[in-house]
Amino acid sequence: MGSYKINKGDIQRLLENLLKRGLVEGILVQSKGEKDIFTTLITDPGLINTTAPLAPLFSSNSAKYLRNNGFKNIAVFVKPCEARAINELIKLNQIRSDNILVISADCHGTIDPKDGAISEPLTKAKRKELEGKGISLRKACTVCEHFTPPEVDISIMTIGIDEGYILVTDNDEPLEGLDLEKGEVPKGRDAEIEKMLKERSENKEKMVSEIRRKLSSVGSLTEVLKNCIRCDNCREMCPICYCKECYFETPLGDLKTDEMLYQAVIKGALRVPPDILFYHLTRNMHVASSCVECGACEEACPRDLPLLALWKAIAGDVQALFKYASGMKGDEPLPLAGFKESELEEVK
Amino acid sequence: MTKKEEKVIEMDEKGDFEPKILGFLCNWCSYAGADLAGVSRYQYPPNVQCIRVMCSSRVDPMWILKALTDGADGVLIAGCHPGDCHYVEGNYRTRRRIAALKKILENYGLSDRVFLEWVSASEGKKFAEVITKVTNAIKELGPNPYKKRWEI
Amino acid sequence: MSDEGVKVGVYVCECGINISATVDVEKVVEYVKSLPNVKIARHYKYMCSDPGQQLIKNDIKELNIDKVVVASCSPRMHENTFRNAVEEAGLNPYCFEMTNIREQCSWVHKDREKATAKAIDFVSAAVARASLLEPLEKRKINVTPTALVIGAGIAGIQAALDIADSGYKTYLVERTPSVGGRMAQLDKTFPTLDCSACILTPKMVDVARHSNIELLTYSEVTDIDGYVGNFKVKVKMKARSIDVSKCTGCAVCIENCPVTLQPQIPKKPEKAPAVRDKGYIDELIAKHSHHPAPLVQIMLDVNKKYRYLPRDVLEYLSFKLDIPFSTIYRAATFYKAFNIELRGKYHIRVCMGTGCHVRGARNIADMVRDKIAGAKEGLFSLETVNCLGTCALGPIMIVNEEVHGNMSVDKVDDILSSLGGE
Amino acid sequence: MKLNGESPKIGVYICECGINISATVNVEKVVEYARTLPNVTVSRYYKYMCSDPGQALIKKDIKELGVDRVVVASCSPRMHEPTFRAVLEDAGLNPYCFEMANIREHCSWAHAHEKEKATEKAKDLVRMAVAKAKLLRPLEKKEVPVIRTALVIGGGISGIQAALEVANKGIKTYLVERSPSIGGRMAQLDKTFPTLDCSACILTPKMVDVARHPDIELLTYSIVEKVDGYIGNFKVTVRKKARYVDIDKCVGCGRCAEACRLKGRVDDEFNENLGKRSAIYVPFPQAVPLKYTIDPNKCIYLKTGKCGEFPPCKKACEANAINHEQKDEVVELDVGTIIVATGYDLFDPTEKPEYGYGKSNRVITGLEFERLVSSSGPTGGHIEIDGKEPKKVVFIQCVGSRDRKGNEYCSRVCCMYTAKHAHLVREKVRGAELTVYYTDVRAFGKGFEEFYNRVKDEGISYMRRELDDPIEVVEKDGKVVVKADGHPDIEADLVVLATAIIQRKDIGGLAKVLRISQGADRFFLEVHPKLRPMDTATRGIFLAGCCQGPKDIPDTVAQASGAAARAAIPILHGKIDLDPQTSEVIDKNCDGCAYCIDPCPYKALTLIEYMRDGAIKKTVEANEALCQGCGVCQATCPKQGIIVRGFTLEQISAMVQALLGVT
Amino acid sequence: MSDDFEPLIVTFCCNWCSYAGADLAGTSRVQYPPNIRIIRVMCSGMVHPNLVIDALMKGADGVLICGCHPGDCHYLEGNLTAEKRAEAIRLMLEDLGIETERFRLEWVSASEGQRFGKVVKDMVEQIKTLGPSPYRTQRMTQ
Repeated sequence: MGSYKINKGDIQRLLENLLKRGLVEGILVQSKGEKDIFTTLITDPGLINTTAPLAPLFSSNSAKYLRNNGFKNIAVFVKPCEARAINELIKLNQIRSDNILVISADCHGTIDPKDGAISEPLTKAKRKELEGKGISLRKACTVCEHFTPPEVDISIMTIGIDEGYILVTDNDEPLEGLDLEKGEVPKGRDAEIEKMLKERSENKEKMVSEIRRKLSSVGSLTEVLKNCIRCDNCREMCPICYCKECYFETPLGDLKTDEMLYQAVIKGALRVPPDILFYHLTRNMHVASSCVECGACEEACPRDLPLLALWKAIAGDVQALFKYASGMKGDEPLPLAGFKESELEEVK
Repeated sequence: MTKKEEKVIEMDEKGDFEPKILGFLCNWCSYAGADLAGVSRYQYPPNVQCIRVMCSSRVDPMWILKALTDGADGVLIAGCHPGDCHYVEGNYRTRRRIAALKKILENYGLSDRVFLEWVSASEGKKFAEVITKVTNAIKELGPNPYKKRWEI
Repeated sequence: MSDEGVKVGVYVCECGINISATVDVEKVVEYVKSLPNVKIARHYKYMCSDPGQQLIKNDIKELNIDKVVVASCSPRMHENTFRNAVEEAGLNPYCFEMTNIREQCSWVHKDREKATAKAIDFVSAAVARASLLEPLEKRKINVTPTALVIGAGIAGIQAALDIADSGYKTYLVERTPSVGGRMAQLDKTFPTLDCSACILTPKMVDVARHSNIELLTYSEVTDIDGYVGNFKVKVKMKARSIDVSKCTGCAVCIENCPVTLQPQIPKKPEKAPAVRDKGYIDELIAKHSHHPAPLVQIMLDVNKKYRYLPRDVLEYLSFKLDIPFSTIYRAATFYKAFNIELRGKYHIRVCMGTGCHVRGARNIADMVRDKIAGAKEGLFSLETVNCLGTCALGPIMIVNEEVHGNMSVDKVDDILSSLGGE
Repeated sequence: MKLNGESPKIGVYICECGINISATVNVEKVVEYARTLPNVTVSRYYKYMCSDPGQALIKKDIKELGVDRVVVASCSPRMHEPTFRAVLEDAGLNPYCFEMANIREHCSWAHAHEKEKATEKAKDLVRMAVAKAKLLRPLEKKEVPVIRTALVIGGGISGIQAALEVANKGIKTYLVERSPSIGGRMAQLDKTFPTLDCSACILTPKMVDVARHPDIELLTYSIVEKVDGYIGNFKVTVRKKARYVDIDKCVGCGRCAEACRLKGRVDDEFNENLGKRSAIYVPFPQAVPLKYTIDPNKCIYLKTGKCGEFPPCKKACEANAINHEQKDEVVELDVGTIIVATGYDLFDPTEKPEYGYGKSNRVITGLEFERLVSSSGPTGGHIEIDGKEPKKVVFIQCVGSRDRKGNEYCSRVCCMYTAKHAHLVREKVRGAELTVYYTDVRAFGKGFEEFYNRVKDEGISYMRRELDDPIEVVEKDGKVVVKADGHPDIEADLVVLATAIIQRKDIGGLAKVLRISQGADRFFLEVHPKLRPMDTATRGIFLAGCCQGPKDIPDTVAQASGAAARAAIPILHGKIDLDPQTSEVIDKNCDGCAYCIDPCPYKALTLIEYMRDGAIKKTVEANEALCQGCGVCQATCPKQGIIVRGFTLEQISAMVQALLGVT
Repeated sequence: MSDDFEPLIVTFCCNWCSYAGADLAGTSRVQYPPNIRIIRVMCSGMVHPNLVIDALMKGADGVLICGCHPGDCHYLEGNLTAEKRAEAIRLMLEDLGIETERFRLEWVSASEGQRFGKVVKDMVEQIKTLGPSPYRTQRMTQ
């Protein structure tokens, strides 16, 4: 157990060290190409200098690509929402916990990679500068309340640290040979986090109350979902939706046109593609308890459905019901996996 | 009345709304309770169409969502009293699933159409009361808004 | 969507008039004929009777029906009867679906039209399901005819004997070197005062001599896997370092064994345990040293000073006076004069005797508890007692020494508030 | 007594038992002395006769020296008689040509300080043993085949469980139940302690299993009239009482009960006469078999031969299953073993008038309360007396139990079911005041104490009184006042008496038929509470449930499973061997005076007549299977007409003669 | 009576209770006078009255029959039959001029080792007071 004072260079030395000592086969981390920054899988220690681990960019939730991986062992440098997705997938037996070393840093908020290739965390000043250029944070980050790393192998604190960063870990073995300097977590950090949290919560409340109004009546809900073309992108990009064969790909869920007749009889007419509401409700039921609210679904939706707001409301409600914060702790059991003898009297 | 003209019985003669409710009864307790209600000739409204499942925990929430989106006016899940479950803990899991499902449906204004009840094999009278309660509650709520809406 | 090849036979029962009284059976049969996959639909007065079952058997043979639906009473009643009938006709018994249009339809809905509509829904649902039913085979797995009993106390011995007497080989595994268990340690047994050995030894000898019982003593089960009828059990037979076949139990070896195990008596701690106001306590010990039994005197003084007997003081006294702590603790908890928890500034006693009880003493006590919860720490403490000997004035509350008779809930409120509770 | 021609050759073997015998008895002198005794061919001593080398000595002498009688002087025969008999059998000698002399427990250990006297005594004991050994004759164990069926009498929870467990071993089982449906007392219960799960949820699946079990033949509304034979070969006569309904036709639809003229006018025993039923009835809705029965002493047609112009029940029955001319039917069952599970009755509180039972309907028994609170009971589970919910309820414990002058035993279940009743009232009646007059709450079972604490925490006040403190329940303007000595009077709306569990009042008949004995408390007597708690003294008859003593449902089910296991042993074995040391009639001495028949506790002796050379010869016949070898007959017969093999009068008097030095 | 008189008491013990009681006396090392000789019978009800009379007529100084306590009998009521016979035996002994105290019927259960020793001690003392049996012939000397 230890906390160390480090700087940007130390992070790269850590990653390089992991590869050099053969502790891991490869590292999943953001790195800079000619102009742009992409999520990459690096195996050559020589290329570590191109990495930009703290780059505030989010194109998709990289936990999705770690499902059922066959690596001997691998390190990943991920944002808190991705790390939480990994923890959930470990609990859902989709990722093995013994072949993955998770490193995660505080996240001040991310922007879309197409808006710029920034490799430094977006401090307040940086954000002001970007707003000037008309670039704003991704909507998911404006309402994100879990911007500090969950329970991971190595976590890096950037918020509230005056210079450099603080690295905290339970197991010092990966740090061998780096002879990092011990360091204490500064007092000011909590206040700083508190401040950011207050701002984000207010945004979230606004967004949630607005979507609740839209969902509550049939007419407004139709407005929300009517543009959906069942391209199922949101399912593809969601890290938690891991079924090998989704119900909507089975004969019952994926009706051929002539089979739609049987379904159309019920209401006299059938929207094509069918089952729009049923599809979204099913996604809600299966994913709500583990959703990490990373916003990948909304960004993947070609028809701009307000999916982030929807999930903020739905996942927020379900996780609050079971007092469960998805992905925060490794040992906290999944809500629908356990039960208590006497609980939820109000349901019945 | 062949299949083609089969009309969903919507309104009864007096024109007030006759809900169509789907029921899932667990074989060991609530189905036996339903049988006992029958044997003791307790009368209750015919609006609930029951399916026998071996345990209330056998009910997949997706069936409930499919029923609601297809226009069923309500769904009842009936199981054994906690502690009585023939499979020891089935009803405990059902309780959590339905709690999560109802919490989600609250946002869509459909939560009040889903009912979870515990009926034991010797509670014939209670079974009749549960069916009556559910039917009246749905009658007050009115028909399922998605019954005729095909847009989504 | 009718997949060819599936031929469903539907049989609606009238059950005398139990069903036909409120369900229009003909209408149901008529409707069912129009459903996909339905090859034949009939109704009959008593489907569960022999002629009724014969109907099904003939259809299976003549019209080679491969799925059967019976709409009649509860499956909990006749599911097996019809399954056997279907099986006798050569069709797999699991290609059969039953739906209940009696207990859950005709008997509970008097309105004929609605009951019929409901029956139609029941039967259509059953036909839909029947079309998807697949034949299932009951698998039989054979059972190894031996039993394992773990533990050879009286329960294990009796179980092993009864199983072995029934003719089955039985393994009896016992952790200690001998069978007998706890009962062997007993002298007499209630209620007959038989000597425990008179009952146990014959059974122990039987177990040792029984041809069907293999006795594994001084052995432990280390691993069990497999399933009912086919368990694989690993047993570790611990080394006795004695050759069992040679030893006759003459016990000569005991005499010359040097090791004798004495019961361990807990040793006295060398150093005195830490204690508050060590000086004051030593003073007290000295003051009462002349007294033949100084303990109680010292405890009285301690109780007066701290209003209770702190544990560290008692442990210190145990060390200094060389009296076992259990003896001191017994005295501390026995006499009414001592209390082992810190009492409030005002100690409240509420009588729960019968006289006070019937006049609502319980509500008084509850009220006091609420006041204590609200009040400052250490201000009040409550003790419920069995009888304070003043039933006439019940319900009674005594605060330190002051007696308050004919109490009521709001009186409690005034008294305690006046003493500083909000 | 010649064995095979020559005089007997006796081998005497003295054991030193380490030092247990040799420390006091001079073993060499005894061996020397034994050699001088008549017919003794070899006499040895060894440190441990029971050990393998010791046994080898005997086997060698039998093979090489032709020893045909063996006497072992060592410890008590209760310890090693079977061991040494096995040794003889291994060596090819009949195991019953063997006698033991106990010179350890009865000699060396008891006279440790008087060495010469102990040695003298040892010699006497050896001399007596040799005297008896001389007269021993080889005996053969007789084997009797066992019929592969079992009979269970009583269809309550214990009978049902026992029948299911025996049938599940693949053994055909007859279950005979006196009332029209199985289910017994448990069917009358609403909830069961301590888990409060509903009684029907547990019982009905088991009842359905019994009805559908291929190996169980259910005989309801039937009684056992006669039992003959012995273990493995019982011949049981069962009377199937007439239901006046053809059970093959009846489908249990209930239309006849609707149409009956006496509908709602006949007291319903199932509901402890709180509810009403009609003359044609099923005891309760989930009855198994669900077949109707006409109550012969209530049905107008059966009593008067006419019921209106045509009996309405017959008209209403679609399946025309009703047949008023139906007669009782008597069947004969051949069974291997029998399990008695006849259940219990409740103590009649009118025997103690001070409780005021029978004077006011506000004083009821625990079982009546159970019907009141049951959802299938007369009030549909709503607790009410004269239509109103009782606000003040008093429960009185130990009514008829722990009574020095009456039933001194504790009925074990009342404390727990009273706690359950109090909890149910607390749950169903808002603001009820509940008091329990108890002496000692016995919450001894698994989960009982926790349940008792939970009930006390629900504000149910437990008031203690001594067993013999006077208590009185007096009716006063619509209410009942409970006057308990040492406690203030309580004006209650309802008083529930926890009446004792007692043996069935009419059980005497069955006890005689089965020849099983009853204890002082009239419950059936087990052979030994610990050695064989489920066996009766009559071999092949076993006990389960409250007929053996008050117990709760978990204990009853456990005992039923035990009884089923015990009852299956002889059947699974296929044969039982009879101990040859049983009675044998010496035909030439016996003149048929039948003096010995009466004292035989097992009725194993019968008087028979047969023609012998022209004259009627009366003599006694001994049934070897029934006889347990107690020898009372031998000691009664004035003319040595009957003896017990292995303990003949001649052999014992030979021992006495040998002892008193008279050769 | 000379204190060197050593009475000989023929003792019948029932296999299930008193014989086991005698065993227990042995296992618990209860010391009692060596004057009794135990003959094992299946039940106290098996002892024919003639055996008792024979023994006393042939020189036994006393006869002791031990059985199970009433209600304990393995054969239900064997011991009760023995009790009724005891009265008959005492009558016969009176006729034959033999002190009835020379014959005793005692109940000893399987768990009463101590009691068995006491019963034997009492009887030996009592017989010593009565002196040798009038029918005592010169028994075969060992």
